[in-house]
Amino acid sequence: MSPELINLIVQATFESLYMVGIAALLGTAFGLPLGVFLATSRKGELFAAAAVNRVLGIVVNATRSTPFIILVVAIIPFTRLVAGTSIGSTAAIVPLTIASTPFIARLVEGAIREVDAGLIETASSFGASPLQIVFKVLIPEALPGLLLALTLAVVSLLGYSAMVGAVGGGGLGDLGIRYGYQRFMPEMMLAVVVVLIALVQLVQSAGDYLARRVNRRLRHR
Amino acid sequence: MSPELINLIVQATFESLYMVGIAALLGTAFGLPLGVFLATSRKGELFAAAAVNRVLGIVVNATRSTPFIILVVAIIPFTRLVAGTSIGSTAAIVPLTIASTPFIARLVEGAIREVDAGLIETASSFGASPLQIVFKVLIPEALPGLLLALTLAVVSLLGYSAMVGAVGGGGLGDLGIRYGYQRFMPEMMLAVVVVLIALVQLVQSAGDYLARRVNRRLRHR
Amino acid sequence: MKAASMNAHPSLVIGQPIEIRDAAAQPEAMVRFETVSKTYPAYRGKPGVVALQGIDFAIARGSITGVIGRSGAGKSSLVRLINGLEKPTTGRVVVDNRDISALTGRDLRLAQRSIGMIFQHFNLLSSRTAADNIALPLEIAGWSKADIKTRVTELLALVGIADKHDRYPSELSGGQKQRVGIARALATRPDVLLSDEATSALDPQTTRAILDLLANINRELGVTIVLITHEMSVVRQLAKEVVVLDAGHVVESGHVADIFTHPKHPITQSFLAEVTGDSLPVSLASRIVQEPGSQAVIRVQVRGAGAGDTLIARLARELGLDVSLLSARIDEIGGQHVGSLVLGIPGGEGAAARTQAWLSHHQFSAERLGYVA
Amino acid sequence: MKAASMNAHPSLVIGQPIEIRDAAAQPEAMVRFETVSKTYPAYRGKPGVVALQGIDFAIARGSITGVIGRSGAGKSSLVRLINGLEKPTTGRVVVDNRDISALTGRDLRLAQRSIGMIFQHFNLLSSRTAADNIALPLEIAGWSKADIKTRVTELLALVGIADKHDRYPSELSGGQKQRVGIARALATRPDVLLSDEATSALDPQTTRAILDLLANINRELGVTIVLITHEMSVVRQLAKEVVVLDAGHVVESGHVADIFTHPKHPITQSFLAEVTGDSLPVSLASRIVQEPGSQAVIRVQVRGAGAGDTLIARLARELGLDVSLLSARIDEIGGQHVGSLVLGIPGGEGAAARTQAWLSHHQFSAERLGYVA
Amino acid sequence: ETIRVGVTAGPHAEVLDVVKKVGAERGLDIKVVEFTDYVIPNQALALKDLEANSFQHEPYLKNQIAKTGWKIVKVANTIGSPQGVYSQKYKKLADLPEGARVAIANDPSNGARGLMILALHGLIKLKDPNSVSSTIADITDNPKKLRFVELDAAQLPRALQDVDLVSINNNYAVQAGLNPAVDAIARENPDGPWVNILAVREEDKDKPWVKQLIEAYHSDQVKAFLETRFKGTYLPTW
Ligand SMILES: Nc1ncnc2c1ncn2[C@@H]1O[C@H](COP(=O)(O)OP(=O)(O)OP(=O)(O)O)[C@@H](O)[C@H]1O
Ligand SMILES: Nc1ncnc2c1ncn2[C@@H]1O[C@H](COP(=O)(O)OP(=O)(O)OP(=O)(O)O)[C@@H](O)[C@H]1O
Ligand SMILES: [Mg+2]
Ligand SMILES: [Mg+2]
Repeated sequence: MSPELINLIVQATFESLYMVGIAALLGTAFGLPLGVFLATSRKGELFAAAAVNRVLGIVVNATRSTPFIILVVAIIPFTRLVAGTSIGSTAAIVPLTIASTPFIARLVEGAIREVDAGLIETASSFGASPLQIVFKVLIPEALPGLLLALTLAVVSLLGYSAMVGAVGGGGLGDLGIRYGYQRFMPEMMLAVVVVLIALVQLVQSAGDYLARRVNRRLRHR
Repeated sequence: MSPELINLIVQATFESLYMVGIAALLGTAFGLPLGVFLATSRKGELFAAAAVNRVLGIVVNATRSTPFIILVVAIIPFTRLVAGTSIGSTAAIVPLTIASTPFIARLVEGAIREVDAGLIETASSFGASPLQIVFKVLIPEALPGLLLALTLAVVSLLGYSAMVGAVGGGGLGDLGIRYGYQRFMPEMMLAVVVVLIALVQLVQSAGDYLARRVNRRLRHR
Repeated sequence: MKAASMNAHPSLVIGQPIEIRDAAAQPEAMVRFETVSKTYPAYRGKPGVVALQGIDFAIARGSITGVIGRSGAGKSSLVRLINGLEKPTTGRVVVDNRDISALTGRDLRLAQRSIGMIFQHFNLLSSRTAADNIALPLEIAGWSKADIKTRVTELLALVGIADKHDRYPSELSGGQKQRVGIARALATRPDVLLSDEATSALDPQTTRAILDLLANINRELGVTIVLITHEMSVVRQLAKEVVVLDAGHVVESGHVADIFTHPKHPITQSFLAEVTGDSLPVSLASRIVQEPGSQAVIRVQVRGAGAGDTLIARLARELGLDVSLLSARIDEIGGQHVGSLVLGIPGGEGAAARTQAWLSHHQFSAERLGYVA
Repeated sequence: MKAASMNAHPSLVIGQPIEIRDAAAQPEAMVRFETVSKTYPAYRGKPGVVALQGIDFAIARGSITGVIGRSGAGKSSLVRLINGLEKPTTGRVVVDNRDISALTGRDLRLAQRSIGMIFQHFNLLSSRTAADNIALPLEIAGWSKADIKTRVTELLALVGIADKHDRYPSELSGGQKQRVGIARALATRPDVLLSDEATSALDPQTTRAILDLLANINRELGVTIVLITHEMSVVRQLAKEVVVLDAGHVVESGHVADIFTHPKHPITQSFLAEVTGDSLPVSLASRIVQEPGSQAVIRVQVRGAGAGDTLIARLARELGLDVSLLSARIDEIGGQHVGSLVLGIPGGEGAAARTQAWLSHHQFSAERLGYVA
Repeated sequence: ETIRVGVTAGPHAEVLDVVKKVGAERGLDIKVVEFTDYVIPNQALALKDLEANSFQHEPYLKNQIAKTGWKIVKVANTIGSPQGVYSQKYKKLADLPEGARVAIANDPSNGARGLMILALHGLIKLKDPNSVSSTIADITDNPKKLRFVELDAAQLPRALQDVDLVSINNNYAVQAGLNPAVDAIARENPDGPWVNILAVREEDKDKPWVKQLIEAYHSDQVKAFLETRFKGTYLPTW
């Protein structure tokens, strides 16, 4: 493979890492509280606010159901507002974040719902406030599940990021599609896929390792 | 909106339901056992087969990290073998299934890992075979989590299905992209998104309801 | 709230406005159940379960109250009402003059912070070490890191698992987990301590140490203690009051001594049987026959102060019999002697008849069980 | 495996090839520990925990063996080795002549099917009703639907929760959950029953019913029972053999009567204290003073058959004293009298001294505790 | 016998819908298969999942054939339309400042087409100004130091606000409400190589239905449709 192509791959890798990294951070920053809220705000639950829960649920579903490329277009004005432009890697972070937030929120919701209700009860019997319960019980107890969920989300984001080529976002997926697929350069396609696999493998292994490391439930299964 | 356009939407809705429905069924049929195996085959676990676990993990990661459109193209020979053709809704089910299987597998893995190890121990102390443990303990105990995971997967599949326009798959997402995005018809885009939101809302509510219904852990949280 | 105990409660100083009430106006009761009932609702064709009904009694400030009753009687439901974990279906539960069943939000939380609970199923956080589990209520109450550290170290030692400081619950034995739960409930020095079978997983020695600990904090800090237990020895050693639950109703309640010397309800009597030895040791029971043998077996109930003290000595001296003691269980409960003696009377039918006459003359409740060879 | 018990074990008929061995060649032991040790490995700077060390003893076929020891002594680890839930770090555990620690796969599973276990933490499936939880081992053993239904109904009634048939664990009280766990362990009529504190959450009456049940299946089906318990009354009522664990070592083992009449290890003695009343009732203890009072208080140990039967009568008659019985706990354990009497001796210092002389002359172990007013 | 014709969304699809009607009147059964991708229609044709396709211009087809060896041939011209470049900020190319940002399509042929317009008007020099597969890497001289971004073809009209100059395919320009004849600040030569074509498998090129299909396409009805629908943006090239 020519040095230029290798250069392209290196650059695309950095673009991917940049977009996915920041989108994952932001998606987690928004998705984690959203997911926790979704998991704890039904009737009779910790933050009981059934109406808000329903509305947020619909918003999350709406965001999740909009095809990514349509989402990209629909939020262009917002992207301009935030990123100053609607094209390029930085701009691509906006739709990536918006797409990953509800996804992460649903994953987080699932993980939080697995926490033993008896523990929530215990903490509230000590007079813990809902926020204390979230930070001292729900998140720590769900941590292994949360880490696996985030791993899943980051890997999915890498997939999503292949679509931001539409707005000039660049990145590995876009490179693979443009060169490997559209220009019929199988070696490029292969190279991109190999790098992607390596990245995903890295993310997954790190996620698995951390999830196991923080799992105190039983060590000798 | 003209009757033809409404007709288009109705037809696309059926295509979406067809593709996503079958892909979800097949994805679950393959992803569930795969996920269970991933969750139970590390060293010292139920099906302890660390090497197979690692290989399958890499295959799953590889599939997950390949951009969808590249995946579609890469498996065309296989698609033709299975579906007799590489284009159209039926053919689109093949890549959709292949993309959703590893995704569902990872979600299932997460849900299964949440099952209390003490229960696995209990069943094995009764001399339960690994398969009995899977069917009598792991799946029933993880059922609420599994249902939420499947809900998440179906919703994601609806998102993926928007990309099968590449192979003439049709469906709502494709309609939205073709008319709304490529033909610049915002009212079509809106109509499609509304139908999609309704569908997702339905899937999500059904999933939530079932997950709650099968959750016996505590009813008065 | 007693002013005396206030200083010992940093949690309260931090978390709760100090209310100083007129001592005269201060009512006796720390916990008052007012016509409380609790029904777990019916669903999908399964009928509702009435766990408690017509509950109406008070628990005095600074008392130690034992709650006994058969499995499923409603004991856990009862104490869970006290700290607001369950809301009563009808009636009110008043704790420290506040209707806890009506409190919500911050008010409820502040009220709960002065109530510690030891859970039947431990409920330890799997993600926290023994030490950090104990620290949880302290963190919630807003203690400083340094204070928490000191207090946790002290508590771990108090319950005898100082070496398990850094171990997660999955690395602890059943009794060790239970002790973490106990230490956690004591951590904030609550005004009320609810204990749902706190010593069920502990060996007798550790149980005694824990009971001494509880007696201590009751004596020294005036903590009101409500303890559910199946072990009558726990009630005997610790409780001053006892509440007997059966099928959701309070069937008897009052001073331990009164209840134990004059048990009225069959449930209470059956509980007492364990303490008083009304049930014969198996090996003795299996030796008792109905055909005449070398000794007649007579069981004598002993209830009340001094009553049975000199029974054997007087039988021996007044009837000239070498009475043998086949089985005995006499305890002092609240200053009263409670128990039963199983006597072996040699000398054939005549001696046995004379003994029974003597006993009934002296108003002992006695019963002829048969003979041993 | 005894041919007699075979018919009663449909699980074995279905799941396991019947081995008929020469009766003469059949060894006594159902479970044999051979120089077993169990260490939970060190990790991340935390040292390993030696839970068991140098364990070497056998449990006879058809026996009921009590395992006692303080919290953390290694009891749960010990029984979990028997059904292969833990693998020994060193040594072998031989169950029914098969080295269970070496079995894997199908062989292990078949061996496990004839071992029932009642877990300390119940371990019920939250997704199954009480009935379905009990059905689990039957399904695993391949019973037919109809047989399962009959057996489950029978078991639910046996443990007294027939009305909880369709309830999920989250709707059961602590004791009800425990009874589901007991019924589940009995379901397949195992050859060996391991019980990790099976009655800790049960009231005395229910406990007695469960213990009767266990005694029954031991007597009628020859089931070998190993039970961990903290309640000495359970050991007393049920066990024929006892193993005393301390800090991972077997410090004493043998017939209950032998161990209880001649406890050698301090741990055993401290356990016995509870049974024999060596520890005084609190209210009595608080009344004992060292300044002379109306009665001298002397505690007499009673150990062995018949030894202390007539003690009080003889003291009364031979020394002419109205000896009063302040506290007593005498039980028959394995046909031996074990216990202690706390006597009040009126008549001042002289009478007390004479009593002590008489007691030591008759080889009673006695101790002067003080006086009561 | 049904003739499956692959098209891409937009004018090609719309025209084929008309062709289908015409064909139906003449006894030719046409099924229109719409794609959102530019690679699959050729691949599907080569793999016999289609009988014909109508979405590409000849340079694109040649490029694909060169890479893949597919046995596909052009059998007729279809529609053509000189493509333009647009700007919201500048009235003519000469006004473009140094370092201006230029958006072109991210697929090879449309990307090259955009570059060729710029080369035609002297903004850049290409290694081979006639190559229909030029990429950014083939720019040999870029005096204004233009900065390029490559976007999805359909995304280009939406980027008008974000960059200084955008090269937009006519189909997307029209649908985004632009009129290439009026709004473009520079256009291709009308006789360029970019005429769209109808393609079939080589083995089929002499089959009778091919002739029928071409005739249906080249019918008056289609011509009329083009005039009313596209008003001169798309012209019949037959
Ligand atoms: N997984 C583990 N990792 C580390 N240490 C452990 C683990 N499991 C048990 N231990 C330790 O091993 C020792 C023995 O534990 P075990 O559960 O056998 O005690 P036990 O006799 O059953 O006590 P209890 O009566 O309290 O249930 C304890 O000190 C315990 O802390
Ligand atoms: N969530 C629930 N839904 C339905 N019934 C319940 C629920 N919780 C408890 N019960 C029932 O209410 C009754 C009282 O339960 P509770 O837990 O108070 O009993 P308990 O006296 O604590 O018994 P134990 O000594 O066995 O723990 C029981 O019959 C139980 O089955
Ligand atoms: Mg209870
Ligand atoms: Mg234990």
